[in-house]
Amino acid sequence: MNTQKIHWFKFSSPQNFYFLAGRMWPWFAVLATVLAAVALWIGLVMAPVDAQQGQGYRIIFVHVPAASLSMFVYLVMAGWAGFGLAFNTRLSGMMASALAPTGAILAFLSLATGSLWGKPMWGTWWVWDARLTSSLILLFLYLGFIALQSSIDDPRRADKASAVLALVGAVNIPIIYGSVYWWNTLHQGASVTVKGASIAPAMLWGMGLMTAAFWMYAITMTLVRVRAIILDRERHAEWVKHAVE
Amino acid sequence: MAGANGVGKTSLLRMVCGLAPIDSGQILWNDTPIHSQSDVYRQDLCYLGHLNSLQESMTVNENLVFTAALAGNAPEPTQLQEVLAHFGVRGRGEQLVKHLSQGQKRRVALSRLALSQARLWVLDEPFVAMDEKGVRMLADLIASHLGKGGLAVITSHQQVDIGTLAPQMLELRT
Amino acid sequence: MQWNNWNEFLAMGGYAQYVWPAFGLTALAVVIEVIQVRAKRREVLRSLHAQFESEKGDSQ
Amino acid sequence: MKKLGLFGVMAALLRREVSVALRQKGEVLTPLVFFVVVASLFPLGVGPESALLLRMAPGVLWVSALLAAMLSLQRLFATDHADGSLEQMALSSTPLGLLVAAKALTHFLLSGLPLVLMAPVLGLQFGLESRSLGILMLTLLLGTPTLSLIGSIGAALTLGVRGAGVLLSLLILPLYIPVLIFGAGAVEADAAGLGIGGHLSLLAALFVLSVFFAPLATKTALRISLE
Repeated sequence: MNTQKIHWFKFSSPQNFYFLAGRMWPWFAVLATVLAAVALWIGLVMAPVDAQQGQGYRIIFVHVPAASLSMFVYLVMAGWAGFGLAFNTRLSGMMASALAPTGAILAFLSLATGSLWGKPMWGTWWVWDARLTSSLILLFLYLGFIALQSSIDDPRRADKASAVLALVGAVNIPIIYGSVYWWNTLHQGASVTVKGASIAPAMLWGMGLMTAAFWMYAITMTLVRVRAIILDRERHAEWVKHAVE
Repeated sequence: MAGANGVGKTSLLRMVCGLAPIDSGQILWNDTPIHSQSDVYRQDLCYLGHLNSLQESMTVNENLVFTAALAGNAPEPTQLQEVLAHFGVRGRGEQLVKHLSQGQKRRVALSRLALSQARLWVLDEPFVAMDEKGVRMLADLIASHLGKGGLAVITSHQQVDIGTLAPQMLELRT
Repeated sequence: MQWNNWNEFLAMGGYAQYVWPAFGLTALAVVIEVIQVRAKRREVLRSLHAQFESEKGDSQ
Repeated sequence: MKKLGLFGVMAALLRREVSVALRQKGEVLTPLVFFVVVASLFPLGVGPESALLLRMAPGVLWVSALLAAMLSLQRLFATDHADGSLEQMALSSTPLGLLVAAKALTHFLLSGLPLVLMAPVLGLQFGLESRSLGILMLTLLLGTPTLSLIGSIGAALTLGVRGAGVLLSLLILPLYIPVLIFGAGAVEADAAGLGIGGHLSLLAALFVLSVFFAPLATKTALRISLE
């Protein structure tokens, strides 16, 4: 128990985490590439055609992973932010700000692919469907976080202020989603649900592997980005000099 | 507390008040860290920073009543008159703050000390922008506060005037 | 295997103009993010080297 | 010297805010004028067809009111921050969360309430019936306090930050969405002959939630800005 504790706190210092992340990210990058290749093969080549949506359904192999992960990354970000506020650890704020751009990109991808899927299915690029609308709002939340972070010069203060924002956002997400879904049903939205009476195993495999690939990708990006942030913030520490040279 | 400009006097005072975070070490009040008893500590604390904390479109009296209220006090009108007279801004009570001169504003801000019942005064450069008479009066006020068992932490870059007053001098250097 | 030849694969059952942009956009986003992250690291390293150089100058 | 209780302190803060605002009348009037101007732009933009205007009215009036209430948010703490009063509040023995709640209350009284009273006049321009006007006022009355409370978080976060005004709107507008949906939805639902009990209780629930959580977040954000 006790040794475990020491172990964790050792890696929570930016210096140790810098080296740990440096050793870890290539593995995640390789995993992401391999998983993505297999998932693409299954999703694009092996999986059977969908009875209702034809070949167009294959968009969900990127849409669903992007949508689910963009949501999850926000929660992880808020988790780091809350941890940083509670225990005043420097690494937490850096992790939160390293996660934000990846989350925003995923939210954007979820929107764009959702819209590309919607055009053949609904006949228009954009429908005020509950899922698309809430992806849009999630993108706004990410942009707000990034904007607040970048407009405060003192990094410690920027971390803390955006941590408060991330927590407020995380508390509000269920309320916002709930209200958007409610609004959508009220207005009899054009939401098309995939009535998967029998989803072929290959479809499930493709989606699951692609989701795993997205995870590994997001972890890789976050680790590499947090390394740059750590170097930037700790620029006056002695170890940075040795690490860089 | 003395030291050149930019040496960190204000930052230290803000730490003493619990406004700024402390990287290492701790600040004790009655043998307890201030962060674990902030409500009690704030009752004993009166802070006066560079800024006067005066709302420009309110009268002098309204301002004094409000800041006293923040400490949980409700001063009588006669008390306000006395205090203002003592600080050389007699009869200005009903004037709007924005119509006062800089020196007068500073005096009004300092007159809050006389209304405060806090034991610990934390004053950042209180002697700045004061004429000789004002300096002497403020020095007397602080001396009587110390005489009553009070405590004051004061910064100044004018060593002379504070030297006669302070039982303890601390000089900050980079 | 769902496809008989390349043309069929590329046509995506008539949905090519939606499916390929979706995958292409995702790939593009990945490429852009990778470039951006590497640029950020390089920029930080450059500014660090500049800082170390100036510190060396100070100590001499 | 007499001693004040918690409510005495909050009342003193309330009195101060109101008397300052009454002396600087622009602070109360500008959002109100903004509300009128924005709401009047919509018919000019979409044409004077009365059926369309009637359908748009609840949404348009709610969005305009929401933007107008946001306009004055930026000043909620800015003056106190600049003159040092905010430090005094943060060092007061009264919990900062309570002071912040009182601040949000004054924002409602000075920005939200005038909008509630002005809304029926604008509603008439859009051809709303008296029953819908009443519901519009009711939902605004229930919703604008929540807007003030959530908005105070944004105001505290953007205190002393570059481009605070635009940033503030980017931060809090997404958080305003549920209030907008239930507020405007109630008026529409009633016009469609549906019950509005659900809308009103959800608006009330949002208010209760924000009363508990918003001052906490605002307080934390203010202490961060003061560091």
